[in-house]
Amino acid sequence: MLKALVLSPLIAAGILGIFGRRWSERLIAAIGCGSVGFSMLLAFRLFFGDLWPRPPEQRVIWEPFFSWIASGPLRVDWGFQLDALSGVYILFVTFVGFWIHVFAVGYMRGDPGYARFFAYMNLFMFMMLVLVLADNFLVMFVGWEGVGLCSYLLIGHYFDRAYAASAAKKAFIVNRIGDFGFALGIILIFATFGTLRFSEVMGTIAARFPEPEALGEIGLLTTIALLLFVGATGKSAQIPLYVWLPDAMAGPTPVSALIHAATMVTAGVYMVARCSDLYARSLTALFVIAVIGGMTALLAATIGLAQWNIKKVLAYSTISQLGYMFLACGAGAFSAAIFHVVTHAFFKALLFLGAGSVIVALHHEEDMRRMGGLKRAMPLTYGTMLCGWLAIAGLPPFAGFFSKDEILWRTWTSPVLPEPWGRLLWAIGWATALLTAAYMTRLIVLTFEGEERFARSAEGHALVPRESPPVMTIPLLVLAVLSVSGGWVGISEAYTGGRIANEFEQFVRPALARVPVHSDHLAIAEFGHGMELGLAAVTALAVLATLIWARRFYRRDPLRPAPRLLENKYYVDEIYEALLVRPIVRGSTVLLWRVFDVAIIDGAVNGVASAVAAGAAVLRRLQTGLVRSYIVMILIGALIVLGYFVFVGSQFPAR
Amino acid sequence: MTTIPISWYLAVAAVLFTIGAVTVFVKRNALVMLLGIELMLNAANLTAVTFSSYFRELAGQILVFFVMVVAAAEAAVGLAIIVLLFRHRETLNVDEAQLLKL
Amino acid sequence: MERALFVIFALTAIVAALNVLLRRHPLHSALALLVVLGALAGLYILLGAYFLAMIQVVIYAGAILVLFLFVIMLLNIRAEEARLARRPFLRWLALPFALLLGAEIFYLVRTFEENPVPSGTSVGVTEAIGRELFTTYLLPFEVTSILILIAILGAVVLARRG
Amino acid sequence: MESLGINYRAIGPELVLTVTGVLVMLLEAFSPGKKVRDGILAAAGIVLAGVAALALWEEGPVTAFSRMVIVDGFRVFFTLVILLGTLLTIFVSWGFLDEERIPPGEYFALLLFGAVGMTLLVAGNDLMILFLALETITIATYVLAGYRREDLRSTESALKYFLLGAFSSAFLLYGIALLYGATRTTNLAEMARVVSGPLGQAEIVLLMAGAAMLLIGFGFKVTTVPFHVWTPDVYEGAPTPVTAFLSTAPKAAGFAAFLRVFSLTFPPLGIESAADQLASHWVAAVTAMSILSMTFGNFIAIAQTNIKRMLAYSSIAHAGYVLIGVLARDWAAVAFYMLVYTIMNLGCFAIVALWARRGDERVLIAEYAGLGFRQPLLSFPLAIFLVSLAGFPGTAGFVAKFWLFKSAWGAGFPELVIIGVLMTVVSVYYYLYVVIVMFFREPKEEVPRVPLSRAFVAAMVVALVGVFYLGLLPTRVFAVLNTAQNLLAIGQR
Repeated sequence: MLKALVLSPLIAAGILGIFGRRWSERLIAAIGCGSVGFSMLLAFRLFFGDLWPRPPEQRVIWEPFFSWIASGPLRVDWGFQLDALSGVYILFVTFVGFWIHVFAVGYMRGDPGYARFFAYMNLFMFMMLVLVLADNFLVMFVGWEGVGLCSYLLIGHYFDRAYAASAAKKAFIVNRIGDFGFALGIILIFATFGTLRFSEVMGTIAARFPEPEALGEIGLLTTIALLLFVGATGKSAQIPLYVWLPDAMAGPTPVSALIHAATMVTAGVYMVARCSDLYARSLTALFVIAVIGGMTALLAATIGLAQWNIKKVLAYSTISQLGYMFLACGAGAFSAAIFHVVTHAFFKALLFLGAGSVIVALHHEEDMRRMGGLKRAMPLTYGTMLCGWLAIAGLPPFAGFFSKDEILWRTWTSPVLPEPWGRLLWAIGWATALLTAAYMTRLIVLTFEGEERFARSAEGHALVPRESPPVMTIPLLVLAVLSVSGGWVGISEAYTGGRIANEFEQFVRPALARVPVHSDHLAIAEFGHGMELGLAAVTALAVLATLIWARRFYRRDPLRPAPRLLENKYYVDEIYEALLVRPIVRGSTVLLWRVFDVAIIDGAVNGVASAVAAGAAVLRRLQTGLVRSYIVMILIGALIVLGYFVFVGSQFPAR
Repeated sequence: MTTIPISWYLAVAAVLFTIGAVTVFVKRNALVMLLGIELMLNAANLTAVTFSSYFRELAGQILVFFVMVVAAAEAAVGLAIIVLLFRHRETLNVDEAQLLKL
Repeated sequence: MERALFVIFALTAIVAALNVLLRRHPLHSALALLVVLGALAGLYILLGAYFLAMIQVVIYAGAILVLFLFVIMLLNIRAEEARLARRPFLRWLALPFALLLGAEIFYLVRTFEENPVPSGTSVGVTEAIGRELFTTYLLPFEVTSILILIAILGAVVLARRG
Repeated sequence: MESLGINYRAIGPELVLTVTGVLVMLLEAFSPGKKVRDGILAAAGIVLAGVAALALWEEGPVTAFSRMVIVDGFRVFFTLVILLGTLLTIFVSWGFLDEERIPPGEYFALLLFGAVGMTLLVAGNDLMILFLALETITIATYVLAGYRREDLRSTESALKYFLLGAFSSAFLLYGIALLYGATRTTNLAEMARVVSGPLGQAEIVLLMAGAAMLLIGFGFKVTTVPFHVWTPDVYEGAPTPVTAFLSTAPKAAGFAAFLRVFSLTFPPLGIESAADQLASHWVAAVTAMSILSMTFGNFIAIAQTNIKRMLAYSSIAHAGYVLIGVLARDWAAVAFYMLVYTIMNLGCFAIVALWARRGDERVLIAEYAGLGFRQPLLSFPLAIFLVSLAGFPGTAGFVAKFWLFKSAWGAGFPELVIIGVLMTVVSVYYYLYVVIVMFFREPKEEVPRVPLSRAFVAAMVVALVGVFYLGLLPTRVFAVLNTAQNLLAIGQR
């Protein structure tokens, strides 16, 4: 059944890719959504019918597919593994994925690349499911690269827009930098453990390394963990590789919702959770993850405060929330991270789709300076967006509150972070929560409230925005319901005085590692529920205050200029460009090329000099003594090789 | 029976090889470059023959025999390419003095 | 006697080789190479490789080099003009390169000082070579036929007037 | 005669190829210009040669013809790779022959004779046969490179190739002579026996110098930095189908010989011996060459605007990767890599050749703009081959690289693996650039539709099936390579 679940979108993608161009939009939409819907039904069936009823320690379904690579000691099979962790993932991935597909039916209406779009979206679903259900690192890597490829194809969907192409390329290349670490990590894992199966690797780690590697110790496990984490920073847009995600917003909005908010970007978190046995045994790696996560959360939130493009605000918000998830992982609270992944998927998909609804209504306007006052014209979109707004801000009882609060509390009480980093990172997380509330309020105010600013900016004739059709609003409603209630599956025991267990945590815990407890730390339980409740109340109140204050603040002057530094994203793109991209490209062209590919300068110089005809330029190159410079190159090489062998070789005394 | 040290032969071969290599990269005329390569091949041949005599064994001389065949084949193809190039230049009507300067 | 002959042949070969290098006109270079080939044939005789000495003269000098001369005459290639050198510095690289390459190779033959070549050997007689060629080296010998076939084919393909 | 070791089966593939080549040549002479007939005959000969090679699979390592050739797993596997490359080249050349009005018979005959040289190179057990085989290959390919006689670029390419190739051959030959002087033999196994013990001071020096010269010669043939300089110019100037051939089959053969000579004849024995002294040096030198090839190849490829030049630098980079496998002493990984590389590179060049059209006019990457959705039967396969060259999982390129890097890490070359993986990341940049141009750039002028010949489609199907089969289900091939007894051997008797 797992196979059917995974293959259904692939088959649909193939069909659409081959025949789709000639079909009607209706048929394409039916196949595109149908295949994902089918996967979703299977996911529910598997999860609730098969996985859930089992006793917790037996919640693993393993389905081998076929043998992929078998060479000597290296054995890798295409195998799928469904356990509590991947179970949760397929559930929300197929569910959110399905509703975003439905939304896209309306959003993409009339697009010339309709079939192509759905083919790629389905292909993405397939790759994502492969990533999540993989039972070993290599198959996971296939999915990992595959989602990157689909993301690249979909960002570049509007291939007539130059910036879309460059954004796509940026996304792909930045991701590949991350994959460099990931690939090395995999090779190192194989070299160390002789296998790539998660269960075997994690089992071996648990057995061979009972004690975690201490903070500051760069042992084997820490090396592997950090290498893999490099991959995670690429895929999940963390410092320093987060720069691609805002640009990725050049793609169609459903793509942003599905890939760059709800699913793909959380693959890094998933991977860390999947390898939690590994990470739990490296305090250094956990510390690095926590700090990077916290820093990313804060940094992205400040940038989000100053963006004018509605999708860019949401993109930075996503980066910031992903930072939260890594903060949780770094604090050793893997289940809290996964919980936040799920709730975030609901409300961030909702926010993106809501933004998409607005964008369509305004004829592809994305600048919030030319929005405003839309709540009258688009009441449904407005209402659902409000749910998303409160959810991401973290107001009880909305979904975001529970997951975010869990993360903050676990950071405060983290048994793995050194003193006083737990408190410090808690403070960062807390500040980020307030910033989140502020920038989201700004977004809502700028978009839906105040005066209408779009009419005068359009090309002469007035724009009359209309509410989106049901095919777009129904997904909004569904996701809004979940943004409100999705957090209730994981309510902390503190709120019920321990009477009702934290269902979510109970469920996923067997699939995750238990973090070792520092001897100088107190166990979590000893902090007591009172303290947890107190902190949560303080946070919630502060968030509420921020919401009220920010609403007033931005209503008064919605277009107040933002700080330059923030609006320009701390000039990080420019710095990367100047420090990394340009030197490499320059270096390749100027230095290496000119020195080692002597022909070209000659060709260029002569081309300019003669400029008679193409034939003449070619002709002139024959006379430049090129061959001679080649011979010199070979001769230099020969002299070095020969000299090395002869002189060094004869250092050995005769025996 | 006077004898000649083996190193003398090898030294001559080395000198010839060096001169050949230098010819290849100093000359701009493809034909003369080819002559330089022939010189290098002959240097290698002399080395092989020297060792062959020294070992009183024939493999080295057989090798030289094959090298001569290879040299003949190479010369045939190389000269054909040069002739072809010449023809191009001629039809393209380029100053004759610049012929085959590589 | 033998030493005297060796010195004569060796010096002839080296001087002629230098002529290949230093002469401006390709024709002169080719003729100088002819001399090198002849001198080498002499050295082969000293080494007892009579068969090779013979084919060196007959095939190498007589056929291959004549082909060169033929092409030079046919194309009427003239002397090089020094003015045209595009990368004059490369010329100045020649000397150090030559010295270095020479040094490296000399370093390597230096160690053979005391080992004389046995003179008056007769391993290189035609009969012995013929026997080896058609027994041990049968396969390479046959391969050369393919090589020559390719050369003929290639020369025809390239030089044919289209 | 038993004593001469005459064994026609051992050189079965060469015999079949030679006979076919002569036949094609003669047919051309008597009734010229029949492309289909000649092509089918040549293809049939290649298939038959493949059968003859397969028949040797169980043979185990035996030598034949007085130890001149050896039959082992490598001989068979690489023969098949070379034959596959030649067969695909024939398909790729199909349209090219018509457009350029080239006499097909001679062209096919040269390809077949070149293939004879390559298969012999793979089988060679003696430096003498290696030298002759190498010359057979290069002379045939000199002619092929200059095949478009009306085009000055092609002639220029042939001349450069010829001069530099002959220059490097001279080094190779001098190396052989010196090795002969050091060990008294040209037979590889005999040589290995001699160097497995200690040698005198003089012989050591000769051995070192000879090996260095050989390394230079081989480095040239397999296009590794710093002996790569000829590659971009020759690849750019040669007719595209010939470039496709040059970049695959001869390279595979070159690596096979490289392994036989260096890895088997001068292995690091770990005991005090001449071989061990030498091995420490050649390993160091090859490590440097590998690193240089990977870095320069990949970085310079970024700056290219001509797709053939770009693929030339990519081919240099891939040579660097393969050298990692040579160092790791994992024969199977190298063999697999060359198989995969042959398939994906030929696939790439097939499309480049088709798109370049008559006279190799359309070879700039910018000229691929708009190809994407206008002719998906060209653009999608090209994208797949490029992605495979970049080592994307799911494709054959990934499996090949993964295997190579994995063995290298296990064999104690982590620094090479790190550089290799890093350079793979760099390579994505330029491979992807072509894809971006194809799909995301608007063409400056109307993009014409290129008609697809049946032979081209056949080549595409073979290459695509190969890329995915080896990417998803390589186990079979792995098993074959891993279970082959004495995959790579040199033989004394």
